[in-house]
Amino acid sequence: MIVPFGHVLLVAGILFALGVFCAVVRRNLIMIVLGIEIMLNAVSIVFAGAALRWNNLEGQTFVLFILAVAATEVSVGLAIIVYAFRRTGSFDPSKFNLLR
Amino acid sequence: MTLYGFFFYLISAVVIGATAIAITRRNLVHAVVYLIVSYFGTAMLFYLFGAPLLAALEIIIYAGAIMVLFLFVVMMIRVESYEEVMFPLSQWLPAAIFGLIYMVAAVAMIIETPGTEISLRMLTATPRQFALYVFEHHWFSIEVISLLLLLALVGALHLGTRKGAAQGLSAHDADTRLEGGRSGGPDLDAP
Amino acid sequence: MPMHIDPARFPCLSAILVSCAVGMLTIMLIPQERKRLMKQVSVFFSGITLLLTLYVFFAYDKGLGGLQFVENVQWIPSLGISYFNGVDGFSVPNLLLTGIVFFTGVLTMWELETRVKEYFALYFLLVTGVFGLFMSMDLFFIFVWYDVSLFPMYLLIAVWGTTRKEYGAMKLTLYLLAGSALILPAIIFLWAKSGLDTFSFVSLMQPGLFTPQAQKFAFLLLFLGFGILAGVWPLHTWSPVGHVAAPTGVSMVHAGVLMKIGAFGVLRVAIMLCPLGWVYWAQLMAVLAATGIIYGALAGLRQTDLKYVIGYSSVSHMGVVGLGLSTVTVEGLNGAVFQMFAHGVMTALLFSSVGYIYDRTHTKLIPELGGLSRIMPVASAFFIVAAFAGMGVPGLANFWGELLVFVAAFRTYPVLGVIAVLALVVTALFMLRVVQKTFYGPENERYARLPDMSLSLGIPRIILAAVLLILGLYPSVLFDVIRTASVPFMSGLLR
Amino acid sequence: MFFHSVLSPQSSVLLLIPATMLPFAAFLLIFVFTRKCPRLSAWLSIGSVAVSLVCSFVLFGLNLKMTGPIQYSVRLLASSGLDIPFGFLLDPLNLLMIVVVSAVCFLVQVYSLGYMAGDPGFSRYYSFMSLFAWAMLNLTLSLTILQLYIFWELVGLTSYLLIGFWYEKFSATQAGKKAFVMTRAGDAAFFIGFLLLFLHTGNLSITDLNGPAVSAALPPPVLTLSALLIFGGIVGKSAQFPLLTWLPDAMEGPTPVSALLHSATMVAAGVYLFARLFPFLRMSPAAMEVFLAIGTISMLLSSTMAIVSRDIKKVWAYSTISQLGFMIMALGAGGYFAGVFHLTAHAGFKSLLFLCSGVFIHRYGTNDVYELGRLGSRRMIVPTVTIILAAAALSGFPPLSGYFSKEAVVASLAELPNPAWLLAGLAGVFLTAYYSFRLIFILVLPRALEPGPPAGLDPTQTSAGGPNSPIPHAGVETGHESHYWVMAWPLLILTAITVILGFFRNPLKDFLQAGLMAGGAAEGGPFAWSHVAALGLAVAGAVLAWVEFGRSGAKQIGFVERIPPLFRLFSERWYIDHFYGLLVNLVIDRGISYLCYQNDNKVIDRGIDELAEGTVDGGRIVAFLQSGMIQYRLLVIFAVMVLLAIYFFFPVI
Repeated sequence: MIVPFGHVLLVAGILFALGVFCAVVRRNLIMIVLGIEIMLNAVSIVFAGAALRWNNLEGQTFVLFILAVAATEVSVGLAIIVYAFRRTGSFDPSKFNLLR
Repeated sequence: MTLYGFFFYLISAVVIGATAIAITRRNLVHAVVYLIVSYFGTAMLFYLFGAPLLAALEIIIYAGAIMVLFLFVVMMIRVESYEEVMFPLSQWLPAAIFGLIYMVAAVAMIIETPGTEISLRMLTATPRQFALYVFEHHWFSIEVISLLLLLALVGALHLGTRKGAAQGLSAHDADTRLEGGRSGGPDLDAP
Repeated sequence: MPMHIDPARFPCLSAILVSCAVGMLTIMLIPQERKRLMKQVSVFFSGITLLLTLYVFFAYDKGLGGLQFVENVQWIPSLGISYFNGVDGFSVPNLLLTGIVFFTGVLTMWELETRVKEYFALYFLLVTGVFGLFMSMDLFFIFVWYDVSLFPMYLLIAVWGTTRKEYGAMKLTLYLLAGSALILPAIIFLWAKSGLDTFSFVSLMQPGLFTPQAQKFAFLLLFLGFGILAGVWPLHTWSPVGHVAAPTGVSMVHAGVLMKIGAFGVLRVAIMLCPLGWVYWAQLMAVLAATGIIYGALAGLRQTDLKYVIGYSSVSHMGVVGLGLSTVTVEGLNGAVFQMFAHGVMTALLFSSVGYIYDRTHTKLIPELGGLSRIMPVASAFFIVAAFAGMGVPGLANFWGELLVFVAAFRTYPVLGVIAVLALVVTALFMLRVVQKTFYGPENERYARLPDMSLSLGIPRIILAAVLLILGLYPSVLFDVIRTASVPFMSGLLR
Repeated sequence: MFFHSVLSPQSSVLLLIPATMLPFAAFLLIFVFTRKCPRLSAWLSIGSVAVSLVCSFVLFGLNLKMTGPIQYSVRLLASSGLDIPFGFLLDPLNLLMIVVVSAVCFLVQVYSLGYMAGDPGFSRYYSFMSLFAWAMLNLTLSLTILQLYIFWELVGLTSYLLIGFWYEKFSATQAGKKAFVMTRAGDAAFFIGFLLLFLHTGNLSITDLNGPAVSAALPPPVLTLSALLIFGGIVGKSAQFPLLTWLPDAMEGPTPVSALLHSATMVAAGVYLFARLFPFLRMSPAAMEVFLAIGTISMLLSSTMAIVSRDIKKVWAYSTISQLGFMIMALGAGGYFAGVFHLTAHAGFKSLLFLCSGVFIHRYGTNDVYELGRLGSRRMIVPTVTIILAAAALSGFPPLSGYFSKEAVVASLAELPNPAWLLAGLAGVFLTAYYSFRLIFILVLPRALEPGPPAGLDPTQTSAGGPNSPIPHAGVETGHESHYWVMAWPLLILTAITVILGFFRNPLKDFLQAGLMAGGAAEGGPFAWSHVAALGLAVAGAVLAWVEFGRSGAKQIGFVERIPPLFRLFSERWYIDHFYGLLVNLVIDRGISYLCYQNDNKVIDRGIDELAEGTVDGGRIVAFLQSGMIQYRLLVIFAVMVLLAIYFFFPVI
């Protein structure tokens, strides 16, 4: 016996909130990507907990997918960030408003 | 409270704390390192949840690969001089408001939902079981994922090499293109 | 659906449109450098148009009345849109007015030197739209022509204009587009409500086709939409600004004809299709119109730009038209249509004279002028004649329009009638003030060497002044035509 | 009667058309074609007026024994409910009037040949004069009130054009504008008045209105109201209180114009309208009281102004107002014949006074009486003699025409139950004689030294451009001798008329009373004592003028000038002009007009502009949402997600 499922959800929720906060508030492209990573991580925790809760490996499978997607996203995202930084010399997302 | 329970709360506290510290660092290297701590914690949680393979993957991929990638980028670009406004009011205030709403709603949902109070029972999915399950039910998805990773590789390579190959016309070229885009094409007006 | 063009009869109305359009195309084909040829071609085609409108005016059978010169061809049968032209007693005077102002406007711009080709091409396009609107009997085409006549205005003002031209052009265009944005829903509303699947005016005019509620709604939209163009009081500010910004010839068409489109639209579309709505909203119309009359005169008192003065007098005079339309009487309608004609000619003459003065002195500001009567007596005389017409002096055309409108207004709205008559005093004050400050006084050294109007430039002004005088002395020429439409319409309404 | 054998009264229309239409043809011809040949223009104009004059005389002769009014009409305009006929009405009143008008027109135009010679606007002058003659004749002959109104306006227009004839002078154009706007204000009332009548009776024919049926059909309040409103037009046109200040300013026009328009004919058109509608207006006793009061006030006010003015033309202008006041008093008192007869006589002697003054002004180039006297105006025999005769007529000395007409006026006043009107009239007689002879004595018995008040106090010097400002004449110095006789013989003719007209009093009276269909005014037997009193007061006025201005050793300072506040009040025209100045400048110009102007710019236009700018700003706000700031989008995504979660999870909400 470990903990109630609700507590797992709560921990994941707090982590998710922190991730959102990071992604929304920090004026830095890298920190935004980091925030997204944190959110993905929080979701992973929920999936893993859910797998235990319902005794179903589907949850763990999804964590695997999330890992893969996170890796993809980070590699491409960082490449784009580097590219953008070389063009503008800045990480400030408010500078990237050409489409406006 | 069992020992496992104690560990869960301890590790959770460490994860949340490390994350919180990470997102408030001005120095990106520090942030990344704190986040690595957080990921280690997450890996331990996975282990607690009976997913040792996932725990290993978490450490290998997240802490080992992704965060190192971050570190590389941060170090490569060297933005120590970059003065970031850490928490601009226009951004953190709405974020905080919605975050608060979100937390209240989340807690309410957790309490409301039936079954959340059920304690989890210890179970472990060995890597073998897990692998069998995955390749039995999700082999196609795994192939798609691998393709996605390949594409990401190609994409990242493309973005990186094009930059490197065309270093000469980099900044200046981009600036003129930006200028042209802003002023709406003065060349159109010329007789 | 059979074609309704009688082959034995020459299609005069289409010929008017065609001569404008052909004129435009011909001008566009002339090489850029041959400015003189372009002007000659313009005069030729506008002259043909004027002759055709004169023919229509005099060939219109006053004994018969009703819709004449009808041309009806199906265009989009599924929507009930047809190319349907015809004139009645309301539109014949307006056609003639357009012909006169068109022709004189071309002659007035004889000295234009910049972008002649584009100017005249756009000018012809503008007038084509105006003609089309006056003769069309199809709601859809009325809307199309309305917008055809709006679009060239923007370019004409913004390119060839003077004071704050971009601002004026933009303001005018936006205002008028706002008007058209009110008209289009109303037209579609009427089309849908009728259930007849036709835009034809004749079919839609059947009494009892629309419920009173629908008429009230549609009338308000149409009145406001066309009213913007007619310079109805709180929506008038585009007109002085636009007048000031526009080049002379365009000011003439603008104030002389384009504002009439608004009044004509109110009459033709709003009043004739929604007579019950008309009766319902008449008091509102009357109050707005009377306010416009007195307000235009008072606001005009303080203006220092000649064209602004005329612009505000237009607001005041169009208020008279509006007051006439709001009285729901035959006299009111007659007076309003007559006043439309008279004001069109008068204001064209005013702008034409001011244009001449501006071309010579390069200023329109009254304080900088003065003493012009000695230097250019002929040009001054034309302005003064037009100013007298604007004051409603008997013997010139405007008097009759105002008289009938006031008679009708006294019958329906005595208080507003008194206010409107008192506005005549203010109008006299401000017109005379302008005349005094601009033309009287000691000879102005600065302009002493300027030539007086030559005969060729005098011709358009002579035509306009002669029209004012003829109608002033013998108004029946016009009234007899207008009556053929107003009397049956009102008697039909009373039944 | 010779003409009877040739023409029947019914064929009068054959004469009316040339009489009324030729001047208009002359106007158009001159205005359009003969601007460059002044002599031809002058002869065209004079010729057309001469034809009118002959026709008028013939008509007068033909219809001497007319029984009822003759009407001719054609339909000018019909608009279902509104028929506007155009035509002529002939009755004794307007027969008399067209003779007066065409005669004065003709004489003044001949006189102008000399007076206006060499002026650059000579052709223009004659074209306007023709236009005036046309309008005035048609006004007189109008069949309906509407037609009368049309020509009434046209007459006002020509008045404007002629007052501002010398348009280089600011004061002239100002005066023209003032005249037009002030009369226009009266005309607006007139217009409203007859529209009111039209709405109640559906008829504007003058004969019908004067008939008993129509007037009886009107409710009394409407009758009184419309009578008062129509009287508003009379007040404006005849320069009565409170619209009287335009007339003295109108003296900025050429002197013949003043003689023709602003004394003899145009301003008398107001009185003519009164006489024209006399049976109708008399229906409302209340309105008649008002007319009487207005006439009296104007008469007394303008007399007081006349006794302090030193501008010769202005004295006559004030005198014109006061004489018009007399006429309106007479008509208001019910003395139809007295009013009309005084109008006729006044047309003669007042135009004579102006024309005489014109000769002096033309010769010496100044309007100041003292200046004229010192420059030796008395050496010009013809004008000096005629002006004295005319002034005597104005003062009402027998046997001149003014004596008879003024006696008639006083007699009709004496019939009123309230003696105050009679007293006021007698005071007016006294003042008239006083100011007339004051002027005459100053003119013919000059003092070497400049007497009178210091120049700074004199309003004429400031208000009217000053007597010393020369009137722009090209030919003043060179040709005035040859022009002298051209100008002199109209004076002689007018003098002759003034002298003999009085003896035609009774025939005229019979003639006119025949025209007054509704019973005729009851003018009883002569009140001998009032005649005596009037004559005595006139003599007294003249004697007072002699004592103060004429006798040797007199200082030529009037009794009013010894009382500075009174003098100031009179010379500032009782501050009426200040009132109008305040009204126009402060209330209309700076007040209402400014408000409208500001409202247009600051409220309506600003509002529209704000709307436009608001749209642009709105676009900016929308663009702000499209800031390209990914973090805001993230935030929005997050927020929407949260809200959606809440929405789906808590179905109650």
